[in-house]
Amino acid sequence: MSAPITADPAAAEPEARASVRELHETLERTWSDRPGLLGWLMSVDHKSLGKRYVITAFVFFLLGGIEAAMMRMQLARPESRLIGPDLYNQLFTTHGTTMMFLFAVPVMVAMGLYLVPLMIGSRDVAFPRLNAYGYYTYLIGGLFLYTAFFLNTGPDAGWFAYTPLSGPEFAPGKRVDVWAQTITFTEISAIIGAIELIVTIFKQRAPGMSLNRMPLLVWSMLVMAFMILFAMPWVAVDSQFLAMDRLIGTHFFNQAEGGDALLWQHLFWFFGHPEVYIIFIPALGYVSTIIATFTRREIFGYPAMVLSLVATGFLGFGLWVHHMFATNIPQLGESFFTAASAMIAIPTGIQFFCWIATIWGGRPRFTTPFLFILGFMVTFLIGGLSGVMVASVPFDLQVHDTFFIVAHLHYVLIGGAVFPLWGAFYYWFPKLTGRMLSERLGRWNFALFFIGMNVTFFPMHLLGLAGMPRRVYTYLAETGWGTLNLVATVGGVTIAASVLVFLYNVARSLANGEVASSDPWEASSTLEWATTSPPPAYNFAHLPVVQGRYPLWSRTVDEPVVTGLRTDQRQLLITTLLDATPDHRHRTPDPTLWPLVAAVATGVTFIALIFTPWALVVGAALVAGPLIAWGWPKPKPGDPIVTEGVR
Amino acid sequence: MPHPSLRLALMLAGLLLASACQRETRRFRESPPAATSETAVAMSELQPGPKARDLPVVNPYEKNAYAVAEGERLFGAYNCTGCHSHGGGGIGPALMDDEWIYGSDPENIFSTIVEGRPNGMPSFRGKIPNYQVWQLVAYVRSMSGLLAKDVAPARDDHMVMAPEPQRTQVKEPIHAFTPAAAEHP
Amino acid sequence: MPDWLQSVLQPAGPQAERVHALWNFMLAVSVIVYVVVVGVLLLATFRPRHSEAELAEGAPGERGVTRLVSLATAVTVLTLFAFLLFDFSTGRALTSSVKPAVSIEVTGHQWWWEATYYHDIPNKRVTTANEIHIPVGRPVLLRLNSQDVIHSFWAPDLNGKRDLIPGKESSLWLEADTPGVYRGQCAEFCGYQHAKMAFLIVADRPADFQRWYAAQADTAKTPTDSLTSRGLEVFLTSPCVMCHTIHGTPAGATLGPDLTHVASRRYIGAGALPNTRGNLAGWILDAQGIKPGAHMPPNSLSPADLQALLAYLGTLK
Amino acid sequence: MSAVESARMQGERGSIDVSALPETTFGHRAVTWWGTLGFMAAEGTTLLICAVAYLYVQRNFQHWPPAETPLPSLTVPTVQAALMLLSIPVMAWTARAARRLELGKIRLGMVLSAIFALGFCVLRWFEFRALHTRWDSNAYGSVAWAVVFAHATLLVAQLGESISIAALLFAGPVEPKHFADVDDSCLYWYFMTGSWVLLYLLVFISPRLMS
Repeated sequence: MSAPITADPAAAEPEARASVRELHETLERTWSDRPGLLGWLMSVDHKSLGKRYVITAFVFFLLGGIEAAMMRMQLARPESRLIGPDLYNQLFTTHGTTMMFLFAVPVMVAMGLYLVPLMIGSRDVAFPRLNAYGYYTYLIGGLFLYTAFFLNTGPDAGWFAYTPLSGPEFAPGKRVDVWAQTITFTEISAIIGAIELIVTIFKQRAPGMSLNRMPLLVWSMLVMAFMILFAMPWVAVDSQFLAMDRLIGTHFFNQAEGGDALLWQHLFWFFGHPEVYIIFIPALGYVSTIIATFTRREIFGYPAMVLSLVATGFLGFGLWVHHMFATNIPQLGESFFTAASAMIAIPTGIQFFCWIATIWGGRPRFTTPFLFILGFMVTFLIGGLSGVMVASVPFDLQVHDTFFIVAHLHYVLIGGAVFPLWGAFYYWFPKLTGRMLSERLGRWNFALFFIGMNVTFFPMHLLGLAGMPRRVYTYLAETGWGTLNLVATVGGVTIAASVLVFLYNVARSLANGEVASSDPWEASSTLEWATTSPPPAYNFAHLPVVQGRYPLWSRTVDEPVVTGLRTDQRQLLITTLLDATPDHRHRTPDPTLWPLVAAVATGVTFIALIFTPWALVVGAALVAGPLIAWGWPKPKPGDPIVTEGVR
Repeated sequence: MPHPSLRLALMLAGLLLASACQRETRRFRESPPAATSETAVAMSELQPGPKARDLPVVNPYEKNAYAVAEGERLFGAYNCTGCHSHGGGGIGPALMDDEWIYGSDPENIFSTIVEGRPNGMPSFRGKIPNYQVWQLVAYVRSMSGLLAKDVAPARDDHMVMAPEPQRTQVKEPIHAFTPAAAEHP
Repeated sequence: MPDWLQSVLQPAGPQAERVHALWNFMLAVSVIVYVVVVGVLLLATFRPRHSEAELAEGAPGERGVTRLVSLATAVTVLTLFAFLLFDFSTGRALTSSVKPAVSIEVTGHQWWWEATYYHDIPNKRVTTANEIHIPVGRPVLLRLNSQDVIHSFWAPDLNGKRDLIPGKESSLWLEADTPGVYRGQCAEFCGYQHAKMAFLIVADRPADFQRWYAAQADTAKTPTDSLTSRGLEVFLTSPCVMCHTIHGTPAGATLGPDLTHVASRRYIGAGALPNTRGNLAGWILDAQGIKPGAHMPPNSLSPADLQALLAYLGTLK
Repeated sequence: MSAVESARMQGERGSIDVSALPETTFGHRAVTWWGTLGFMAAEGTTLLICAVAYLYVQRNFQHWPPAETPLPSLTVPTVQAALMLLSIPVMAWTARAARRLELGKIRLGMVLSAIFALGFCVLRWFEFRALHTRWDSNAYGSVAWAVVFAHATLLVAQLGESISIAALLFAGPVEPKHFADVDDSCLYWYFMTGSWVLLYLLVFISPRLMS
């Protein structure tokens, strides 16, 4: 399409060129991290943090995958003695916890934290230091879970940790406490990420990017952020109740003293169901972005798409009881939640139809990202349909807590989130690294993953109908479940192979992959493709001005840009909420070590809380110090200082 | 020769591993702890050869949360609560205080359970497998705060009868005084 | 499709049959929806468009597409509505309020099932474990409780599942059309042996059921020969007596399954092993090797004692 | 887009010059204000959940509070609530001063807020005693403590913030943005006090209406 907005030194006249180069150097000096390890630890740049976030999440994805593989090995044969019940329970609990709390949500938030500022034409997120704190908290939480796991203290009550099985009487030791605190870590980081995204999207969009011109991905990130903000606290409080029951003898879930085991389930699923949409909605954003690029068409029905996202966000909060149909709840309640669960299929359906219409009208290019999107539509649809089935109470009472549900949820989460995510990896990898991934290996990756996924999980539908419950470490030969389980295990091996292909592809590309231009896909429509790959520390030399929903498509030759931001200090342009007109300039903080220190202090506190309640008192003091240091101003010469009697 | 800080890290890791594993292992297939003859305490002062104190018996379960929890379950299951209530005592003496008629050492409690004691405490010889007796011993000692807090059980899912062992104050165990000493104070 | 040990797809009772019909309906509709949507998707993706002309001519105008998308949405809504109607009618049909022919109290334990048949005459009351007999063709009401953690009672051939939540009694209707043995197992994760917490529902003809009930209500027969009486002594002097009941003997503990008529049952260890002499011996000596984590301790019995015990237990028909 | 147009007028050709725009703003214009709002949303949800748990557990009791537990006493909590309502105008005054960039006044204001917050924390200690039950005596005790404790964390956080901002205003180099911080701190203050009034009605008044 047209040249990148970043003023290109080669372009202008000599003196202009000199001034441009000078501009780049000043901005570089102002925005880049300090050199060395310390500089790396001090970084508050949304790109370097975002990259670490994505990589960390992906590593946890691999760990969760290894646990899954071990479970598949155990279940491949009836009466297998490979893994005993004790380890198996730890495996499936850690697998679920990892995939939901350490991979799925964080990776979506991470992609948002990396992409959103670029897509809306800003230079960083709203609170860079908080962003660093959020990342380190998440990292410590994940390391904590796995350290515990390798110390044979892996949680073993299921990722849903139903009381009383997870309570003090039936779960001795510290395993469940480890789970509860891991949740707390990840909740904190997720909520921080959500606030970052909301404020960044509300206040930092490039001039002209009014709400009705926001890219669909940014919309989906916004909806996800709001869902996190209002859903995550539920499980955070719930897990703290559990921790208190176990540590200081409270009775939240002790029936004998007036507590209630169902209170746990209500609080957990009031988070747990929105969780699914928190994972799914950003994926919808990737799909829209990738389809637009590779069909060279604007996504059909922008208003319908946005409204569907928002509707999904709201409906997501109205379904939690359909996880509890087996627990004697009143008929009326059941009917309501059945209807709600069925209704949520409508907005998703609308988006499907809009995508199909878009593809119809365009000329698709079958790149790896696009293949993964097709894979998404073909597999996710199965999960969606089985989802409508289990919304029915009588049918759910048959398949609830069976392998049918295992199949359903993996079709929804892998089909609905991992396929688009993988497409997104291939699509934005050049932007993150400046190098292309191999298309040939990409096709292998896709083919193996697509086949493996379906071979693994489709038989599980039948296993569930054939009476195989979830979370069993083995089964009798005469149940007749052996063959299908073996097939599923073979599929699991195929998935593993595809993951290896991906890892090899990444390594190969980083070593000597083809160098990516600023817009390697030619015809990308969003602003991140208007700057170099990888983007400079300051994202854009001149902040762009937006004149349409697909800014790079509607760009004119004398595209206006933003000037007048200070280049010698980190300054962001803040615009108005609705139509993004320039409002003021915001000084954003420099790199610092304090968020990391504060995160470590937080970590120490939470871990100590497993052993003694007094850790709360000590920890509060411990965390306060770094927080104050973090906020304490260190003005540079020339910064305005207020003195007595200022007006 | 690894870097000192590395060595320190390794040592710490090892320490953690040891403690955590002792606390968290679930050993389902139990062989009774070694060196624990059913009568760990001699009934007579006399012994052949020179007089020697018999070695204190180590109860491996006292560092294992699962085993102590099992002890708690069995304490209810075998109806110890019938006489001792939930440690508060009733027909039988209280177990959550620091008064020990027959001593607070593991082997004393073991033989109390296996052999029984005069005035009411029945003998469970042959009725309770040795390893379960040792689990009971660990739990009984936890009730008077003689076990580490991170191993001792927390509250159970019943009405509150007594503060859970996890939060009982640790008291100096009073050691066994022999029947002989008891007769001539 | 193989003949499963337990399956939603081979209903043997009115409740399961209704759900099976619902499933068939939903499956059919879903397959149609899937084929249509994916078909259109593939067509949209691979339709020939070599020239701009073809590209343009194949693509309906803005308004045309809008109309199509709205139409598709409307169809979606209608389909969902059909789902809901069928679902609600099924749900209503399942909530019957007839008087139960038999009412059984089922208690979940880690990791076995206790079933108690109440009777107006106290000593006609029957307690058994892991094998529930019901009269065929009669509505049976199960009253479900749990002693420890949450379990879930599920016999797929007969009806959906219902959670057993400690302190909250729930209930479940069952009815079997044909005599036979229907397997079920715990469906809510409940700890180490969740996998081996199965039960059998045996649907007898009313006459057979009465006969079975009478036999179960009886106390254990007193040992006749020296071997079996020795077996009883072994039982009473070993850890067995601490957990198990045998009516008609001093053994009256209720931690483990009631063994008064253990020999009449098809399985031991909650569906873990067929009830043969050899399996029973293995179970008594080393239950942990078969169900790690279960509450049955290993027992070190002398061969003679073991044989005597097995002989005695064998008489408890 | 009018603002863009006008901005373009003053700027060089084909660009928007923003150098004239202010660097410090208040209220919904400032990002920090939105950040504060975000945390208020998350913490507000947390308080809501504790309240939900309180009401949910209630259904398991015939008597509320349970038979042998006395009603929570009213004196301290009422004083607390009154004091909080009293503090609101003070903080409103501080916020106005902050928006007028009056350093002297906001110094006074933040000192007052620190004193208030300290008082709240002390009173909170006695409020726990006023519940006349322990967190581990039964579910009623647990939820009652949970609600009061959850809100106590807000008090402690605010205390820390008030003290450090006050310290900054006296000791540290004061930058214009700190006026906005004071303004946000006041916003948080309204949330903190307002939410307590509701929780006070729930924990200390509603049991009376029930029994």
